[in-house]
Amino acid sequence: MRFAFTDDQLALRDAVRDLLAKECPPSEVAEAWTNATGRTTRAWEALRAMGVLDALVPEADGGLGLTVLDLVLVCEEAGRVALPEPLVEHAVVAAPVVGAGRESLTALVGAMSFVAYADTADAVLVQDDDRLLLVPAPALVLEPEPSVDHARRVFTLDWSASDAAVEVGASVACAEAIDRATLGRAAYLLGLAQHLLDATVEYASTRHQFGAPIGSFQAIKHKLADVRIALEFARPLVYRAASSIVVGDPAASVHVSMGAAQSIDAALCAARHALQCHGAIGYSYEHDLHHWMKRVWTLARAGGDASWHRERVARAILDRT
Amino acid sequence: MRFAFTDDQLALRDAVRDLLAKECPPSEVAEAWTNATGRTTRAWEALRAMGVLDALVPEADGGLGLTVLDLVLVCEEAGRVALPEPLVEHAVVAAPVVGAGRESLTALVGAMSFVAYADTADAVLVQDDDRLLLVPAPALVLEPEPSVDHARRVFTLDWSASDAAVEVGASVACAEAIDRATLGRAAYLLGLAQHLLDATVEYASTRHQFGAPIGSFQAIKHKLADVRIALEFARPLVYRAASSIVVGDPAASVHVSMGAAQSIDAALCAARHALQCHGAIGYSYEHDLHHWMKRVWTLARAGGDASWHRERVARAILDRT
Amino acid sequence: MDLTWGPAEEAFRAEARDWLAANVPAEPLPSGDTREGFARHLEWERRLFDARWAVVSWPQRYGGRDASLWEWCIFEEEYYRAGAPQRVTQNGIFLLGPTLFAFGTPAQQDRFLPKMASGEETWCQGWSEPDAGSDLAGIRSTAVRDDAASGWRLSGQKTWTTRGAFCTHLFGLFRSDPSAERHRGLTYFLVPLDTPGVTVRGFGRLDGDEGFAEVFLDEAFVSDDMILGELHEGWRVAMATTGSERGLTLRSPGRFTATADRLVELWRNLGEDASDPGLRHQVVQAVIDAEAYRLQTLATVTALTDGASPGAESSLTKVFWSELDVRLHEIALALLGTAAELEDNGWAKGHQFALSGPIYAGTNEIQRNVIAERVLGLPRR
Amino acid sequence: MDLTWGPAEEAFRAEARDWLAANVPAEPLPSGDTREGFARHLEWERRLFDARWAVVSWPQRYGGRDASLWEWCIFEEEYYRAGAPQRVTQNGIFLLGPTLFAFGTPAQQDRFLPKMASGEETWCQGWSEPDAGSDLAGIRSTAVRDDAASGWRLSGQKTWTTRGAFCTHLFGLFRSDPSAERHRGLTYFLVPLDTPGVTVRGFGRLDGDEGFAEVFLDEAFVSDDMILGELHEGWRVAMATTGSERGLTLRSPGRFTATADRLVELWRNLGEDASDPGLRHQVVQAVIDAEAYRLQTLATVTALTDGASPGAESSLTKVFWSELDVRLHEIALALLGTAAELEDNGWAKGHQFALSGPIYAGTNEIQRNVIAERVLGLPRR
Repeated sequence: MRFAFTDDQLALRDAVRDLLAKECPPSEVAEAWTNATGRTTRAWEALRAMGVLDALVPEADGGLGLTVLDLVLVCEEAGRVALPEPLVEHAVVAAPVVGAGRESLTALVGAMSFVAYADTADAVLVQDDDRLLLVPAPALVLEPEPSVDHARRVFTLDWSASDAAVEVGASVACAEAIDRATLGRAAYLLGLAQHLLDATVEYASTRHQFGAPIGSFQAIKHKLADVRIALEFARPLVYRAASSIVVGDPAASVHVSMGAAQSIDAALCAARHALQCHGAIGYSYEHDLHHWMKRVWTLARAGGDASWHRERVARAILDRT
Repeated sequence: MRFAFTDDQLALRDAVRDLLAKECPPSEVAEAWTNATGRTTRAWEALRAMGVLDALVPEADGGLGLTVLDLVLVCEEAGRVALPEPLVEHAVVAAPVVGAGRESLTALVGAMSFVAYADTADAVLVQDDDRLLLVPAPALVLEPEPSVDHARRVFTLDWSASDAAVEVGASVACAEAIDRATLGRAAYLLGLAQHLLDATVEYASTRHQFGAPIGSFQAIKHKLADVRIALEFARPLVYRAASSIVVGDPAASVHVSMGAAQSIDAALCAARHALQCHGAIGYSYEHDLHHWMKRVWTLARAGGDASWHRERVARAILDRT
Repeated sequence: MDLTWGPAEEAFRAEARDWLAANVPAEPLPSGDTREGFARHLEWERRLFDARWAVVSWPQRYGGRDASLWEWCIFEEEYYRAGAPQRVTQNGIFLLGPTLFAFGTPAQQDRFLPKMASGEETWCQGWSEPDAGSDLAGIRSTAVRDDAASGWRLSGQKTWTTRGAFCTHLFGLFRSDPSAERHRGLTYFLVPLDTPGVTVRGFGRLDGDEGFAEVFLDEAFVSDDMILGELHEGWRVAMATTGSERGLTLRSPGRFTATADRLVELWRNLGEDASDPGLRHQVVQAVIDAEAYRLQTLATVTALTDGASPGAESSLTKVFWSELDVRLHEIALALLGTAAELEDNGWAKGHQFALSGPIYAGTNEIQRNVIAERVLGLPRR
Repeated sequence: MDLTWGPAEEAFRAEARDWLAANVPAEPLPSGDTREGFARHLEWERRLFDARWAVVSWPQRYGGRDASLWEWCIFEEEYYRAGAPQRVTQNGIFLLGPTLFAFGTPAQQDRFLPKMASGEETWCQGWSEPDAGSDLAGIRSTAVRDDAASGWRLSGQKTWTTRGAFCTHLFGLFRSDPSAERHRGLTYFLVPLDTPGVTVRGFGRLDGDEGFAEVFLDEAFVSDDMILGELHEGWRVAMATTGSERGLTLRSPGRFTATADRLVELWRNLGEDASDPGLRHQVVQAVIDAEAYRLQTLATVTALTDGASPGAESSLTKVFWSELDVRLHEIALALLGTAAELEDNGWAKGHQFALSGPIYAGTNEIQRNVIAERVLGLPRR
């Protein structure tokens, strides 16, 4: 029994954190809100250069041969900076199925209705009943949809007119892809929530009203304590889910949904309290707080909201005889 | 349009308040916790002398000819002192059906499983499908059940072996009796909640910790503010329900359940925060706070909990076509 | 207790309903928090005014109908039920208007009220400053006496000024006595935004619309007759206004009962497929809460009609409606499922607007302090 | 990361499970918070001790097994899963025990630990006083030096002392330096309750059981060797104990996972008939939370095994498990419907006990302050 990450895993996390601090500062996220793609110009290539994008592909096939247990902390780091890139879709979901060397992949699996960053993808991994298909970009008919998060461009997808889709996985691979997508998103939400907490602690420590920093008022303290508690008891569920996927635990899907439900709730709680503690300043479009909040709001529903995941757990633990 | 009580109604409330302050002080409630009946010795007779017990019976039949709009505030006052008597069951539910002059009536209607104070009743009004039966005391087979509230002795009831039960009302009367029972309980819960709030404000204003009254700390303030808000937006629904019963509004049952759901939630909120703000002192059996809390816990479920009433509203407002 | 409406009130309701049915734009107007949308909304406000529906509770000479509080409630109910446009003039009509009636000179009333009612002059609120948000008494903007010109020179910065970039006038507090502290020594000024020395910069709110503005004042001159109420007594005058903001006039129950009705419709369409079986009761509870707010307002209006004056109880109301509004929209988003993330789903913008409710007009943390201290009597720190 | 147990740990689990299956009383014992029930529980504790399950993590010479923290977790999990009796010795074993190991002299350890483990001597906690509840530093009970007798005279009143009416000994803080204030000048004393000058009066807790006591001390004499740790340093010693109380040792995850399992069973029996369709997901969420607490404990034990020391993070744990415990029981009561009001429904007493969780060991309001200030670094007032 050992419930901790290895030094290598922590080192990878730290390296990605450093990379993202440099390549994806808040100004890059703000830029993505208005540019043509909703994406950054630098971070994606830097992650590729580090090998992160194909990290789950076996070494023999050109990847790093890592597991989701190595990438779960990377996804969390991406959330911390609100990285506007299909990191989960490409590195966690699609590349292990499709193989290394792709420019930019995205995915539409599980309870998703929209596919993010599809207009800049070279192919989309889609779920068709319990099969996985790979649809190359030329075969895609995309309908843009207006996400509240402008750095997460989403689309509905139609590939029925084309015969270019090829099957790349059957039911087991499909179920695993859904679990990886959910896990990656859960980790990303943890990172978003952590940033929202950190930014709000910082703001509440410096903003003065009534002659004192607002963070010295119990109403603010207790809200932020609740966010910290929510994170404390969400992370272990997400990390355990990663482990369960890696060891092939038969309950992996249930563990993934437990982690998803908890991290979604933690992130929504963090967003709610972050806005309230920031007050009108956080309500301003010019302040970057809303980039994190809106990413929380979108990822909290993409691929199933917390109740969708609770229902998946319910079917496993309540309904069995 | 006029949403306020009449001077007469307020005067009756004030008279009952004075009576109960005198006849049902906290020591009487404490006494009822351990005496043979779970009831007081003085308050019931004083209420009878005032005419409250038969208030809903027409004047021609020996009552006061009042309506539930007159009695709703009386029930609230009973809750404030945690009166351990079948006031709702006798005066609000049974007497208008059975007639004036009974010693002590109780009732088992609606979603109730247990009948309170049945061992000291001269008869019980029971619901049998959509009929109302009056079962005289000698025909009752009572099985005592251990309520957490020792001043609310409850029983399961069996009258099947006797043919002494007589029908005293058909479906309309039955539905009306259920609504009156629910309304009376909702008003009683408002009174319990008001006392819990008042007692906690008082305690928090005098109890010092960390060099200040604990009521000066924001965590305490905001909890008690929430109780005050809950009461502010529960009372109007209960009062409106009383009015709807009196004018025969076709939606009266829905209005009653709206008031019940809201007052149950408000009272549970009041009990929860009262205990937490009192701390260990309120957790002591010797302190009388628990007399009010346990009455809340029992009345919050007797005759349907908040969800049971929400479901009744749901069927009316969501499911109609 | 009589919860029925009399014939005169029913007739008033019928007249309002008929007019609204005939006149409310079939297509929703563009957001009133954009420059184009604001102009379109002003056209609508003008139609309201021409039909004497803009300010029903005001005297007839200012374009109103001398309507009772009851009739005002009825009109609001019908207005929201009809899905009529957002009132972009509300900060003038609902906040400054009552203050002008209470504190304005007859000349000020005649000068400002008619054009406010018609929308010819539009008013924004100049309370908040960068360092005075929840703590309004921290205001630093100054008013310096200019004896020669018989007036005052206003300097400083106001911010989070709703629709400030589109309005013609601002009302707000300025520190006229530099030696006084906190809520003393403030004066309530009325400021045309085209006054030399005034610069307005619009900026986006959470939803991206340019609904906020910063207003910079650099020795902007206003004459003595632009003071509302007594010199240095601005706090007292303003508190009357914030009472209106929190209480009855800003968020009429009709707004929430109409939203609850929409939510019920949404549940009927999507409820069976929702992933959360608890949503059924959440929808019901939201309906109950909207109804509770409506009834509580009726009780308040009865009391006001009987001569009571609104007090700290308005803080109860503000907390309740603002948090109800958030719940109504959160439940809707939960019903929408993955479509919740789309800006055009009919609820997302409302959700973002609802989130401002617990912040503006005094944060709900401040309101709960007020309830605890002034309604319940708990000790201050 | 390796979330599997090794063969040695599995063997330990099997041994514990087998012993518990063979020895846990078939019928629940009467409440350990009554005099009769306490005695019956002590018989059970003696059986545990004789089989060396009373203090698994302690050294063998004191009756333990030198078990690792992992094995302790396993034992606790099996203990609750088996439905074994409440540990009425827990305040000694789980709170004073670790403090004795950390601060006691070898003589004190040899004197007190074996009899604590066997239940021959039972310990209650003397922290709270009538005016020192949440604010423990407000302690007024005094220790006055008696040079002649080489000891101290203790006077004052302790209260809300759990099972104080049945225990043989008390540990607590007394003000030994009358000139010092707040948390300075306090000393940690060990006090036999049969000391002349000590009077104990039991009183009821919320559920009516005599689980509380007041302890009155009137110049009760204790010798120097009854001081734990340094003179006047009692606060530091006690804080180590309250760390245990809030953190790992008092509320092991097995308690909540076992309760969650019972809740799932209850749902399977009653869930379909419950009036609240949302209960299904509430049950699931409670299971998820119990699992989260179990996993968080495994992470904490890993860190402790790696040499980390527990800090203010234990406040996170205390808030979480205490509020989870309330939720678990509230959901059960909601499932029970009208039967929720009956004392013998299998959940009512647990509900009342759970309500003490957010109060004792430092109220959750205090814990949230600690989290805000010491974990997040927010400014103190």
